[in-house]
Amino acid sequence: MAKTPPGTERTVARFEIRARGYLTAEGEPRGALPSFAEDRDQLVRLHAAMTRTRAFDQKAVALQRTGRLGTFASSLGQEAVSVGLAAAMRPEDVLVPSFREQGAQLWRGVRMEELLLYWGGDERGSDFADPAVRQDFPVCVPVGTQYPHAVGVALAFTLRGEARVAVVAGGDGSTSRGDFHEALNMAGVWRLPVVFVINNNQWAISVPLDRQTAAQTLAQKAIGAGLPGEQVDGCDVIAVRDAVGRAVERARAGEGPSLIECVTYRLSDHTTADDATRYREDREVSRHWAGEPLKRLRAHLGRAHGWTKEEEEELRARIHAEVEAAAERYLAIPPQLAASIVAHIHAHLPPDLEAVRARLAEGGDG
Amino acid sequence: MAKTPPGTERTVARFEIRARGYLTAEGEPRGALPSFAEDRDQLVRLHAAMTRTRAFDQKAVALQRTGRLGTFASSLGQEAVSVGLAAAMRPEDVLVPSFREQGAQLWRGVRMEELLLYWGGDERGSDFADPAVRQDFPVCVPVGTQYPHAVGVALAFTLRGEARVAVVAGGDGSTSRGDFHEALNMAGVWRLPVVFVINNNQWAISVPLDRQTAAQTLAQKAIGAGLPGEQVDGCDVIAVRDAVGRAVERARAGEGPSLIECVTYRLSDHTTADDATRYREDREVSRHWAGEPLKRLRAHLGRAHGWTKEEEEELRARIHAEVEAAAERYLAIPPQLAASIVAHIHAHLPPDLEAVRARLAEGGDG
Amino acid sequence: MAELTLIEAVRAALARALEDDPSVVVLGEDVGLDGGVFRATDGLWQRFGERRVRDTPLSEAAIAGVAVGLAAQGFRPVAEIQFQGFIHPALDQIANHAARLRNRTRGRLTCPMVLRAPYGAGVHAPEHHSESIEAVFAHIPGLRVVIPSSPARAYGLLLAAIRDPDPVVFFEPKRLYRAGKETVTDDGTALPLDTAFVAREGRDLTLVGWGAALKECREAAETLAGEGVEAEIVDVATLKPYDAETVLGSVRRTGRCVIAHEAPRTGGFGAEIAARVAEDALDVLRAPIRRVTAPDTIPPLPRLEHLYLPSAGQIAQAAREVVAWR
Amino acid sequence: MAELTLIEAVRAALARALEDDPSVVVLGEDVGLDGGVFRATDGLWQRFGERRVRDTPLSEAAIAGVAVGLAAQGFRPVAEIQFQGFIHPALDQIANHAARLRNRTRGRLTCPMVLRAPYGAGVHAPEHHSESIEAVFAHIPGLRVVIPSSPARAYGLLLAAIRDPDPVVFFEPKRLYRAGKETVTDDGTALPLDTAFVAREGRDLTLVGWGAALKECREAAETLAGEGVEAEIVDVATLKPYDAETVLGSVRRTGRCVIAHEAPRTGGFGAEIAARVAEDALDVLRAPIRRVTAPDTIPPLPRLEHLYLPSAGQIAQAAREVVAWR
Ligand SMILES: Cc1ncc(C[n+]2csc(CCOP(=O)(O)OP(=O)(O)O)c2C)c(N)n1
Ligand SMILES: Cc1ncc(C[n+]2csc(CCOP(=O)(O)OP(=O)(O)O)c2C)c(N)n1
Ligand SMILES: [Mg+2]
Ligand SMILES: [Mg+2]
Repeated sequence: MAKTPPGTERTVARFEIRARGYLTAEGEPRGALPSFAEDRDQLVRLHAAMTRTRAFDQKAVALQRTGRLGTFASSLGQEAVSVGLAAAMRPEDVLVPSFREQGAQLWRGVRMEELLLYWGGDERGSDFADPAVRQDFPVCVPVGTQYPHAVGVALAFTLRGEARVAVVAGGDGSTSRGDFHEALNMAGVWRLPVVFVINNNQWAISVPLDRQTAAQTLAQKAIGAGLPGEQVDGCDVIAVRDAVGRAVERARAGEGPSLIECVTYRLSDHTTADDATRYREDREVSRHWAGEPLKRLRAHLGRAHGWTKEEEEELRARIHAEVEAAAERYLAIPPQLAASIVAHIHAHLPPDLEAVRARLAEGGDG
Repeated sequence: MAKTPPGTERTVARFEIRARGYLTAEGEPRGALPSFAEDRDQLVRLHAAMTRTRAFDQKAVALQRTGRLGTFASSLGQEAVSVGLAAAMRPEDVLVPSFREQGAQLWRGVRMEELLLYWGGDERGSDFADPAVRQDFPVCVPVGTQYPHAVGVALAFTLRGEARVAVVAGGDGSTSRGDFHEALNMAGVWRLPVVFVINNNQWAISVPLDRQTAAQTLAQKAIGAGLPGEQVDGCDVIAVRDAVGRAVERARAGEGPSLIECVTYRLSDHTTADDATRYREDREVSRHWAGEPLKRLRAHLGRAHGWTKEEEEELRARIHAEVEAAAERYLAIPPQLAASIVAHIHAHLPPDLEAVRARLAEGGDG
Repeated sequence: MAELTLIEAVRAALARALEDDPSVVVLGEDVGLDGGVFRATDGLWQRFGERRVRDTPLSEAAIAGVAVGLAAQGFRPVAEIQFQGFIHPALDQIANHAARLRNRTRGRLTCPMVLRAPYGAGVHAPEHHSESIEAVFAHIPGLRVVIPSSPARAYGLLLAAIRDPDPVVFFEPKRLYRAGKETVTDDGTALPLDTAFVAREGRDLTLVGWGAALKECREAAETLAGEGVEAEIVDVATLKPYDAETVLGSVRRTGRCVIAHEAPRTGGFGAEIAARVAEDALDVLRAPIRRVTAPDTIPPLPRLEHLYLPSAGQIAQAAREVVAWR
Repeated sequence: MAELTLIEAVRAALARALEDDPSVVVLGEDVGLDGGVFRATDGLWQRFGERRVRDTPLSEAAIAGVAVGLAAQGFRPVAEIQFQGFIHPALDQIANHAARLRNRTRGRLTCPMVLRAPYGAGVHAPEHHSESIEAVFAHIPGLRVVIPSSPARAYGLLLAAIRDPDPVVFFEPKRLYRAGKETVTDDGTALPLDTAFVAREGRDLTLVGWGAALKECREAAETLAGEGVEAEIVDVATLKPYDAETVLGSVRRTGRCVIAHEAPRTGGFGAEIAARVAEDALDVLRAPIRRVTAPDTIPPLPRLEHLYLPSAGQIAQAAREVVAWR
């Protein structure tokens, strides 16, 4: 029986979704900034990371267009999400990405040539070399399946009594997948240190947000699991860094999971295999260029911290060189051994596969 | 870019969950009743249906205990949910039940002996004879998988331009399944005429609600899909009938799907295969007997409508006879043909299965 | 009559079905305005409207489950799963509901739905885009499993699948989507859903395959012909129900059987074919049955996927071995 | 040393693993205070606490997916799926993640998890509670599939599964949970995870089976022995990796092979076994291979499930036929 007090109707729960943003599309502060954002160095680091992410994406697309990379998913216009969330994490935290968080992966220590190797069709790209990221999950292609992994990682932290946090990212489309809700709910029941970051870039390939869900916000998807949900301007790296930072530290303090919806726009095609002109208006895309995250932070840096044209050019040149060098290294990586197609499928290969391995190692076919 | 107006923070969405209940645990009206509930006949019909459901459950359990029925899930204490939701539907609507909605099935026209046949281990029990229920779905055992079916049924209604509604039911545990959320969300996007009714009986076998979800209410699980969610006292059949009725008529009018959480308590074991004393206190169970739905409505009927002891006894005797007669019919049903184990698997049996069918029809084994 | 690629044939069949039967509804991710990521539904949204050609949210379980509900109401949903590698979330609805609804209700409710998905490796696709798990579906009672190997087969079999009164999974060899054209008469003629096709006649051995692997089977047969070995090729286009008779008939003539498939060996559908031959045609077998398959591993990322896919060379070599046996 | 039922042996192995290895975590629906619907985890919650013996929400996909995350972090989750019929929602996580994590990351992250589930018919269970879909899992590269047929096997194989560095699905024949006792030494000794067992020696034919079907194989062998026919029984306890050698060795001795399983015939794991024999031991086969299986249909509700399950009589009859062949 419900414990309904006298009166036939009453309110038993109230929720509200708050949205934050610190910089306008023009890079003007809307009000007081979070304290980290008063620090020029920190802002420069964020700016550099976003610039680096964009340069990396451009190079990757160029490599794909010239037949030297496979299908690739650019994060154009959404760099603030992946950079902001990574900046909010500690090295010992674990990132569970989807396939558009190269900004976060690079920030944390995944190497450019590793990402290129992966998208270039070589599994070694997911065998990250840097010890700082060896516990991070690789790119996740089946949409939404990454969420439960992060819950498991967070459970591991809790069981070991470690003050670490799992951060998992995904797109607006991924919030329609059952795995997302099952993961949110389980994280809620167990109050685990996990932060769910949604990059709401308005599109899931050709499906626009209003055909994806009738919910006004994606942040409110947290409510059904009893978690706090919050919306931020995902083109404002300060807002992302701030919101994810608060969520991560809440989680670390044992106060449980939460969800951050970052409102962005996918300025590129879905992937290099997609042609977005089939389903959306150029006008819509152009309109969204106005608030894109790099320009916005740069404007603020210039106005508030005297970031100069020279500094900007120096940064771009440095990053250009870095990306080119990484691409060179990528292209120079010798092919995987043929036998590698079976060598890693079990720790101990059964006789059949051992025979295949041996045959491949001798240069025969599988 | 988010369309964030000046100011770093603002509220972008607000929700509240309202709860309703008309009768107290003692059957006292808390306030004005919905108009149907002023009608003695309607209340008597609801009372009779709940009494019938309870008698049916008791008989089924007795049959199970004496080896004449398989595992059975009683709806003890939750009769108001299934009776209330069925009473809110029109015959041409479609019911998509889980496995504890015998009250709704019986109301709509499924025969007692059919339900017994099903739980007795014979597929013919799901081949409902009454034309009024031939479009209703059979019992659904894989928890949560029924929700998308109702969305599909509702889509069919919409495509045909029919003013019909699909009503789907499930338990608190089922709200943790991905299918539930995918179905809610799809129904929301397409604004389909479907009503989700959750019987929150506080337990999923041995898992209590607070280990099932961190959400304060199950009604709020609608929010993430952009649907209205509402909580009712699920031991108050007037409240269930009222809330589902409003939801069904909203859906019929093209105003889209909604979710009703009915707060009840599972007074019985999970099924006849379960022993709830292993995991919950008798005290807790006893406490919940106080507000059970039959006594409650009966008390109100007596006080407000002069329902007499004689009427009650006459009703019980009639239902007793009905249930006994149904059980007799059930027990007298001749066994299914052996060949039936393959005969219905395809419309056109392939040669292999045709051979098995022929062998079985001749009395051989499969 | 037109020369169509396989993907065009799929589209022609979908258009024909939508045109002929108002109960046909196409649904899936990106099947609307975008026309599907492979363009299988290109133009259908424009022609038949968004009610009948319907973009869904990103929810494979619900796509399948909603199709069950639609089908139970007498519609004929044709749902697209964008890649076979993403069909797993739909398996519960397929195995526990779609394939059972008729049996569970003794025919009261039925489930005439089709689930289409591109399958297979060899197109340099990203991770999880190269799966070939038809065997999983062929083991599910109540389901039909169809895999076309050419434009004409795709057209006729898809129409048959849509018209079938029971659920069908229809896996399209994406490697062949644009690999060549074939004359397709778009006159609404369906092909039988329970018949394997003899794709090439030959006396010396029987090569059994389906879908994309038919390409390598044909190439192998050409090579072998140059060596004086005539391979008969059986295209098992309908894995379930499996047309054992056509394969057995061929093996009875040739006495030798080689089976080729893209899926990993263990538990692939080749095992079923081999088992049936070993049960029913052992007396005529003049050599061991050979399976030429992918090894028991995950489809590699693009750079090494050529080592994974069974090649025409491997098939020809297996054929030579069985022909030379003893 | 104790006389244990199969379910008690499962429990003993779980307790032993929890005791010996702090990284072992048991999770699933009702595995805590309730001790599991079959009592596999009875008393473990009390003994090891709710952190290590953990009731989950009703979310099979997340149970599997959370186990992947735990395992990647070095834990050894042992997750229970309440019945095999409800494992489908977990398949995506099993096939697309658990089984691939090592390969995808070239060994950087691994997935030492176990998914346990009771399988099979014959206990008069409700709908969807009688499935036997081991073949689906045996086709997934990177996964191990284990099915014990006795208490001692259950104990030793479950320990081995938990200690294995890769993901294992462990299907328990619920029909045998309390069907008999066997001496089990609870000393932490694991059995090999890649070895089929010869459960009975015999010269005249090889009977191959696993799990609950071993019971009918044994009964059939007894009957046959009374007729002067000695059947060798091979218990394929580890379907994947499949120990072909033990089966082939036996068939080479007997020249005849009958395979029995509860799963529907088409695409069942019996097909793989038959295919391997037909590939590698054709020359010694003195009779066609026979499979005795359930027909290609859904497990019937209790009243007719006896017609579905392969019986000892059917197995014996198939054995007589192959022995009398020609
Ligand atoms: C389960 C699954 N279904 C379908 C796909 C194909 N697919 C890849 S990305 C994508 C859209 C994802 O949209 P969203 O989650 O918004 O992420 P975004 O690509 O916008 O970053 C789809 C349908 C997939 N990878 N996985
Ligand atoms: C997918 C699935 N997982 C597990 C089960 C086993 N099972 C049957 S009922 C049940 C609990 C259901 O709880 P709830 O949804 O609250 O419904 P209730 O039984 O309380 O009415 C479980 C775990 C199942 N039938 N289906
Ligand atoms: Mg998106
Ligand atoms: Mg419940």
